[in-house]
Amino acid sequence: MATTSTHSAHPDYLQHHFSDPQQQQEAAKLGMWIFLLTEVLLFGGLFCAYVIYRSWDPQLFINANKELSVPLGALNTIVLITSSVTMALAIRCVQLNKSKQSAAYLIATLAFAAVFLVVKYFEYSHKIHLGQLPGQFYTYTGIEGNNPHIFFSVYFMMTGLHGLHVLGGMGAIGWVLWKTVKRQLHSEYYTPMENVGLYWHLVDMIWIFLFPLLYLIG
Amino acid sequence: MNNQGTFMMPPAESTLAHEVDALYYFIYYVSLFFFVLIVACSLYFVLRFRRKGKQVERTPDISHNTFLEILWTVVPTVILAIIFVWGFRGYLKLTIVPKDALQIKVTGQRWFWSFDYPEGVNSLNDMVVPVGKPIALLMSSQDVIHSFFVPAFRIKQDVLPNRYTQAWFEAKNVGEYDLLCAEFCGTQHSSMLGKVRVVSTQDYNRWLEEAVGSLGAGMPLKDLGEKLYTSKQCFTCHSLDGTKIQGPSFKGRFGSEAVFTDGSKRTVDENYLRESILNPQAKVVAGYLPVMPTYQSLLKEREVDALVEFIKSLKP
Amino acid sequence: MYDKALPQPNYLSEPKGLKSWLLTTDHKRIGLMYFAAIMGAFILGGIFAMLIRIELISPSKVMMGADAYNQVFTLHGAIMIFLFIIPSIPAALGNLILPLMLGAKDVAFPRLNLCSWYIYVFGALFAVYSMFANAVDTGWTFYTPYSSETGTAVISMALAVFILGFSSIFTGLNFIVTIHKLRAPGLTWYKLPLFVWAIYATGILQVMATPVIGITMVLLVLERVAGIGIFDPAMGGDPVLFQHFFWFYSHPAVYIMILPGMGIISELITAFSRKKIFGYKAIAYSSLAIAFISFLVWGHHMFVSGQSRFAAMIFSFLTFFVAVPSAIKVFNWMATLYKGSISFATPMLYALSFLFLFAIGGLTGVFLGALAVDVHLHDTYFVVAHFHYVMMGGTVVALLGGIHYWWPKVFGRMYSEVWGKVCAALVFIGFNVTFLPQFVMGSQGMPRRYYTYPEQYQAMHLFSTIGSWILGVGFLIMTIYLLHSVFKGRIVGKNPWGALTLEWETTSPPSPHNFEATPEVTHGPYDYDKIVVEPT
Amino acid sequence: MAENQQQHHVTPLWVYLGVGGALLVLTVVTVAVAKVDFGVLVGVSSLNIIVAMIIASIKAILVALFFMHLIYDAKINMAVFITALLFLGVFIGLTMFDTVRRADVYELEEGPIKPKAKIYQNQ
Repeated sequence: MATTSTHSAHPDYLQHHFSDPQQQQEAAKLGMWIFLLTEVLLFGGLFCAYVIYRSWDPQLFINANKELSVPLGALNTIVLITSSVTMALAIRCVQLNKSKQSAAYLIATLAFAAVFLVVKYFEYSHKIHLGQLPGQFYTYTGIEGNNPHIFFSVYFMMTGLHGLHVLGGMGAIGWVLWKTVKRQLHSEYYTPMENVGLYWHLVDMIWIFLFPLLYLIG
Repeated sequence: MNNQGTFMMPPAESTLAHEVDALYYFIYYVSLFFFVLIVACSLYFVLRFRRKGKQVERTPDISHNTFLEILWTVVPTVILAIIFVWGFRGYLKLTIVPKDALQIKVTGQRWFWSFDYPEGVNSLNDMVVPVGKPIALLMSSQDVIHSFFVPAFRIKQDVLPNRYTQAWFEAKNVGEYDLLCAEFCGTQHSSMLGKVRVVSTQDYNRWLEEAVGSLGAGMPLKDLGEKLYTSKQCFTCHSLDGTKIQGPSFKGRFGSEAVFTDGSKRTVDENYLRESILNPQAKVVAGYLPVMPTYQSLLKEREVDALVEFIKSLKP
Repeated sequence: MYDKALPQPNYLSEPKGLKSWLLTTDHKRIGLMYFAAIMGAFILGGIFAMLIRIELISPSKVMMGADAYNQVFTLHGAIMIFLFIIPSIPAALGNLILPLMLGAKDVAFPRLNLCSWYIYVFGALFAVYSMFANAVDTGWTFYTPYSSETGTAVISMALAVFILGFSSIFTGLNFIVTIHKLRAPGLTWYKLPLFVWAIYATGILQVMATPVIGITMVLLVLERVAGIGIFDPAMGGDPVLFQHFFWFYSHPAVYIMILPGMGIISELITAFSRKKIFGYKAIAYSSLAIAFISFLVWGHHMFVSGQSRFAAMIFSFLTFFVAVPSAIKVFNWMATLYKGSISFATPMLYALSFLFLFAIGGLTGVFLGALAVDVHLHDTYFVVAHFHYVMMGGTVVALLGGIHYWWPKVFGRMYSEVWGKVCAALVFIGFNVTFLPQFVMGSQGMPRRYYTYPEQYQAMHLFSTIGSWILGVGFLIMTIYLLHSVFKGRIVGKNPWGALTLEWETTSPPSPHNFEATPEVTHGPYDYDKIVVEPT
Repeated sequence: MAENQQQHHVTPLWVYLGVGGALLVLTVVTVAVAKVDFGVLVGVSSLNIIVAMIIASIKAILVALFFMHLIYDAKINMAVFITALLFLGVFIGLTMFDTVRRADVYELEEGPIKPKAKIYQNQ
């Protein structure tokens, strides 16, 4: 591959069509940010549905909100924020070539993500047991106001899609953890971990908005 | 003033129709002017500056002309602003219902229109209105979204299943005008046609009494049933001569054996006919789709009996 | 005229083998694969179009029943939009030409590029599956509550749209990063060809609008599967909210279709009148302006749908702003012709017919933007004629122009110029004969999506059907001579048209790595006043 | 394009821990604040939602700037993120123009006719 770039060493991670690693990393990061833009607008559709239905029937949202347990929601928020911190520290360590510490932080992030999903599992099973489900499956009778299932449709759509993204994030972190353990990531080349970190922080940011909107109404 | 309508537009039969036409033709002539300008200029340039001979020569360095660019940005914006204001004012007149309007409840349902008059009269697909009086339409749908569209009056309004929507018109001339459904609503979307019959005020009042009268006694059940067979649109799905349309034919139906979708059987008697009219989805004959709408609120008690009598009278 | 073999090595012949094609990360090969898939979708959609036109010859049944007709017009709409016109110029011509125009070796993320092609094929399979599993009869707009209760395969078509959305997002993302990061040295933003500006604006639209149709389709599928009732009136949902979600994507989508077409027209008009573009910055910035304003106007599809009058006023007001940049572009192209040296090769014929057809399409949009007139014209054949003039008269004609313009660069061989001109004329005449009468039918009050229609429109429908046959013949001949030229066409050199943009500085067909040495950009894309290039 | 030392910016440790702590504190604050009823501001359903949104936005900005390195990175990434939020606002805002203002002219065009459309009653 005759490339006219002056420097001799052609690092293995540099793809042929980029002229230097700096350009490749910036391109990868810009691509990731644009992907995060699509994620924001994907969740945006659900936020819009939430805002519209809440503006039509605020009282129903307040009544239905009493069914959600704020402590569990707050615990989940704290768990996700700490997982964001450990993720950021993992990136910092790999920048300083401390692969072992970085792997440890990644495992911590995975652990916190697992805790988040477990708490979600309890919340969902509690609601399924009570019959507070979206649409036709709604059999709960404790909430007055017509069509109370709308709140749970919005709730399950938002937290369900967010949960799927947490699951996807755990897969991505696992992949980056495997690359770190294999010494493929180091201070010269850590783009995959950085991008997974960006994705993870966005998932955390979406939960930061979900928590007050769903759990702390009125 | 015979009103044949122009090449582009149907006859302008409502008081606001000529305003809509005026704006339509204003935009039409402005567009025509710009279109001819663009095509003529391009044609002239293309012919005038076509490449002669094989040699390739340089072309002048004309990169921009600020005055020209400002001109063709400001002029379209101003014209469009005029069109916007005119369009919005017309829209408000089209959608704000005058106070003294005669209100008719319009219900769109899968594939026919039903009109309920304040006096309790109900007619399907055939709206009779007095001329020269504003008519307000309060509209809702029983199933999917339809759209109430009368080209001659230049009005169109979607008919939603969960909300009332409104439209209004005032007919200028006596006559019969097409009513169409403009929002796709299923198989027979294109045959969900109706008529708006504009009649003089006396005819309207006479029609009203006669319609209210027919609700009461007088007509024998079988004849009333036959009249309802057409006025309640049964003929669109059930034939009298045995052919299969959307629903089974009435010919020789009474007393025959009906096989339903779930395989159960039953002889066709008065109760089955009555139940199929008021609650069609209860027992659906095999080979047919459960698309018949319920006539629960559309038929009075006496009218149901009349229809049952009429169907009984159709020997095989 | 020298008839030597194609320059070796070129990306078509080397590396060899089907596997090298199916697993390629070369943007040119992916572009060609997209091109083949898109033309297949176009033929499929075209067949449905011909079926519709034949059925409408007479009000009564000609060859199919009402249900079949509803399915045919829905599939025509869905296939033409999601499978053909949205990916056509960005994915096919964009993949083939954009990196060459930038002087780059490849797009920023080659593997993502291949992945987006496979996602496109996967989505197309869903669409084709739903064609055979009792099709879809809701119209390409899937309006609820009809789409949430009809028995046809709405779920698989909605999933097809959801999957195709990702293919569109990844293409847009790839191109935005490529344009930002992989420009050749010396190629500043104002030296970029206008096709690149148009693809950049389209990328922004693809990336920002498509996720919303993704979530809309997910909600529609859940509505049918789990009955979540967000759009179902019986359970407190609002069908008009579905229309907001749908049109928030679908209006920017119509600009995803037309912007790349406008980019091609800028290239064609300058190359064939051999003259500097008039108002480079005006055209470049109007592409971006269209990209951003297009997100504000979707409500003009819903003027009579029970929307609040305040919203109708806001959307009508904003709609007139989105019309101005398009008008500016048309005037600038017209001004570029002034004092040029204009040749009438086939691409130029398509560019000129674009000017004619897009002018009609754009101006009839003004009718539909004015509130009072839209109440009468909404959901009639006037709208059908308007969007066919803009989509087919605009994007498809520009696509054909682009195909003919870059055909020698992509295949190294020239198509037959005579047949090219014949087909350009056939397409132009056939198109006008088909769609001009529909304006009149529409304003007379003929609604859309009608299987049977009132008697008075019968003559115009017949006239329109004859037009569609002329169009069909035009496309048939074009397929023949283009395929013939791939194997037997006259071999051409680097720059058969004498254009100045970067893609004409490499061999045709280009080598797998596009340029021997990364090109140094010294002149602007349209400096026909400074440089004269002999066509080779 | 010489192989210069890549100047990847390494954020100091105290920045991460500080931001993490701030986020946790803000979470506690937002939970506490939710219990206090701020009464109704004219036009908006209740002031609580505005306060909750302000706190959530502060937390989101902290995460975006420090954890996602927007503050050190090229400005284009920040522009992409802000465009996303801008057009999310446009989407929700313009849709609200319709849903909130439906009863402008006639009251009856506002709420649903009846909870259940007729077609579902007899199923």
